[in-house]
Amino acid sequence: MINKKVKSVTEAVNGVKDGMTFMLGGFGLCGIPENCIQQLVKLNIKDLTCISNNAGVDDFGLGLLLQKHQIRKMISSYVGENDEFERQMLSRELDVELIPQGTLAERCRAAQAGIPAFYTPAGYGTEVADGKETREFNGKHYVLEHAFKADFAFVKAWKGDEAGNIIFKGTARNFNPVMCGAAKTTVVEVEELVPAGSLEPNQIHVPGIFVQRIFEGAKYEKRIEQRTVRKKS
Amino acid sequence: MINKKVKSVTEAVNGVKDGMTFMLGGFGLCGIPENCIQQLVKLNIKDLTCISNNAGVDDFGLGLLLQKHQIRKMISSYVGENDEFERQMLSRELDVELIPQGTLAERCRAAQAGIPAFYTPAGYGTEVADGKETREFNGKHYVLEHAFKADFAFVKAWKGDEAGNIIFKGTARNFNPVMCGAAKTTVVEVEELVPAGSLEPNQIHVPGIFVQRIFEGAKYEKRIEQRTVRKKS
Amino acid sequence: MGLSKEQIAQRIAKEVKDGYYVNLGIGIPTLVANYVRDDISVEFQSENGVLGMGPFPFEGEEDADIINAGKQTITTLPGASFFDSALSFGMIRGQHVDLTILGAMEVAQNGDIANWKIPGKMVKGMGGAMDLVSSAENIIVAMMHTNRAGESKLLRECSLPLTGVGCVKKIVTNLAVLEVTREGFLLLERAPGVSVDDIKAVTEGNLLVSDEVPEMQV
Amino acid sequence: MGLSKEQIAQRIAKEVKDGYYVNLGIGIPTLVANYVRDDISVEFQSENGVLGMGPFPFEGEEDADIINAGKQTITTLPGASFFDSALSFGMIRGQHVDLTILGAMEVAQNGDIANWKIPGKMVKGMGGAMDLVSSAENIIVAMMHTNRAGESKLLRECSLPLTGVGCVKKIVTNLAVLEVTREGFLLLERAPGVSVDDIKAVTEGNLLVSDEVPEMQV
Repeated sequence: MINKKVKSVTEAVNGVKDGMTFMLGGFGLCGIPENCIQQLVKLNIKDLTCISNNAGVDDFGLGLLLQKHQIRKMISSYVGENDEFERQMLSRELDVELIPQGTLAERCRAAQAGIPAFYTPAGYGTEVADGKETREFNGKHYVLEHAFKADFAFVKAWKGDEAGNIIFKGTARNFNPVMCGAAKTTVVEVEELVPAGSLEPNQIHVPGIFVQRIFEGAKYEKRIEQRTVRKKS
Repeated sequence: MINKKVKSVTEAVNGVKDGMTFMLGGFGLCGIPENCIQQLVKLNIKDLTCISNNAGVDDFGLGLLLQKHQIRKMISSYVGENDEFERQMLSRELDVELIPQGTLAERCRAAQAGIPAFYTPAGYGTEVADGKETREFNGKHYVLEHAFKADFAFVKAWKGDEAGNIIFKGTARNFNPVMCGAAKTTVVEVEELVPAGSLEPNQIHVPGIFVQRIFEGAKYEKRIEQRTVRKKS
Repeated sequence: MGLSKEQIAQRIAKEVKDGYYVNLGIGIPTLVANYVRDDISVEFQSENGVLGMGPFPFEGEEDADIINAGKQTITTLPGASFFDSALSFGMIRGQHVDLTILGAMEVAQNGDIANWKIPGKMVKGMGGAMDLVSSAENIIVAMMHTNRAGESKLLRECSLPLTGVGCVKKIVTNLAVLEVTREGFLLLERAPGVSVDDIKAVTEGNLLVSDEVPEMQV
Repeated sequence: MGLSKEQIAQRIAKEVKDGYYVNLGIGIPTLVANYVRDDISVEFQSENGVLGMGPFPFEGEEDADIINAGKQTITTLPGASFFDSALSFGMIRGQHVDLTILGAMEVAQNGDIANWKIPGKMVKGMGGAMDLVSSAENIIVAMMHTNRAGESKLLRECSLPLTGVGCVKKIVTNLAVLEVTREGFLLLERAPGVSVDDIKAVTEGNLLVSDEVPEMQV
């Protein structure tokens, strides 16, 4: 067993620098690497490019990095729910590249799996395809999209073991698995870190080979964006 | 819940015809759809194209279809361990297309995921790339490969539920998950079929949306090709 | 005039057939789930990674880790599954989802749709909409017939940046049910109390009207 | 003359470093696992879908569902995982596997490798070899220095159909350890009792020899 455990979030994000490109898991505020984000805020590194489906809210998630003007560019599919984001985007302090959600996921997966480029129908005939190669297969039109390149992937899982194997819970899975191994260094924070051998080998969502560092995160807030409930009748 | 359960293997393979293209899961004899194969033998349909990593052995797996000359073409990565196969191949009764194993897996996955084509380094500079488009990305050479098209995918899983959700055991997983939904109709046979709701939603390997028919197979032989053991000392 | 949002959802629910996997967009489409007949089997997919969504959770039972694409807390039904975003869009792109219902700002008579961007205004992003509309074989748009300025949203050509080309098959508005055909919008049904002329007046795109246009049953 | 197959495996085992994920081909490479130092952490991947392979099972404990790419029954160690073929080749293609050790029929001095096809003979297929050699950054070939006819397998150019181009970094044969360099095969080590001239005599490709070539430690 190759041990991927690191002692702290400090050690986990070791090597992050100004100007780097990061991938960050999560959909909305669900399944985001809370501890890593807080550490990046603390380190105050700047000029970051962040590949993340969303951009957090004003006072949580990637919103915390935005507040401190640490992000130069966001690559996302949807960036609502964030006033400071809007302000920086409209004032052109922040560069924003919006891409289809499935393309975002597949470009991560391509980076993970050593596929340099693939064709997808998403965005054909729209401004998303501007300047990109398009091609017809079996009478349907497709756009050529490329694998992402990133320095770090920050991933949040539910449980993990010291070998770096991880398991997700519910829809907190989302982009996290496809970002593992899609960057030069993959850092995973988990709610519970267990010894190697504790997880059933058939149930592991992402094998440890895609993970360089793993640690147990502290004090998960797991904020709910849209608490929607019904009354017991 | 959309119920995918069919009563028998007869019903499961309903619609198979001469000249069709099938995908069949399994690596060697591990994780092969034993019941479906036996039924295809029984139906004696001919001129089949089979996409399967291997071709079975003389008296088991796809070897059974070969014995009855039901297969016109095999698309595989490795076809050793089968004398009848060799005879038919050398006598040109059987057409064989050999492709790299990772390309085989990815072409299935592409069919499943609506990716018409992708680039892979496998086979660049070899006869596998003959007549195919090649392209350089970041100084490395790649070959353009296309999604498979198939009429039926025959898949073997360990457990499944009536909604078509399935779970695999050990290395019997192999090509089975990526063939689900990669053909017009996906037929899954399982060792144990349970009611919907019995499987933990986080542990499902392939969601039922990729499966059209599911049934509990009978009398699994699960033959071992290379029984390799050590003595207790 | 015409249907309420709930009634639009109710009418669209009739398009949901037994055995369908359905992806519902945010807004009116979300309401469709409430009106699907309970004697048919349907599963709802949400592109953030869940199949087999159930109703909202009871108060106090919500789980931050179980949400839909609208970021709302949800529950799951027996037979549900969770998966990652790549597999989720594999379902969508690979045409395993049978029906996509989503909102729109504009639909053109050739089936083009615009629903993600208004130049000059804050752009929030397309989310999964471009993947959905470029992949689905069966797309129904749920929207009001006109925008807030009273202008038609059913056009000869979209004026806003496109989300997808030639993909919309059917449109249900507060006034009408329409099918996208080669010649334009074919008027299939009128909302109760709405005349063909009412619909003509607010349909900029080519409208095809047969002798008798039945009233919607909602 | 030179090393036994076990000794070749033993020598290659020294190339396996702490923290490596390793894919072992069929034949001599499989033996390497037996000789890796037990004070370092290494995990073995098999392309049919397992990471963290252990030794062969005890008699009576073999499981038909748990095999390696050579179709042999195996066991797994704590921290092991199972996965599908697409993810497995994602590991390989995505260069997450640190070292690939495989056999060859021929290696050319530019790093080309041929190991899957002899025209006119029964062709069994390339299996995962083409994916492995086109992806791995670190490839070691384990083979005999000559074929059964006594002819060199280290050539100027491969005569057999290629498996991959310019990919082999190191070769360990029964006679020598060689590195593939821009100018040809650089002789790094001699097998015990084997002279530089012995090696020259059976190396058809360009052989680069420094003044002193140490003997292998096996």
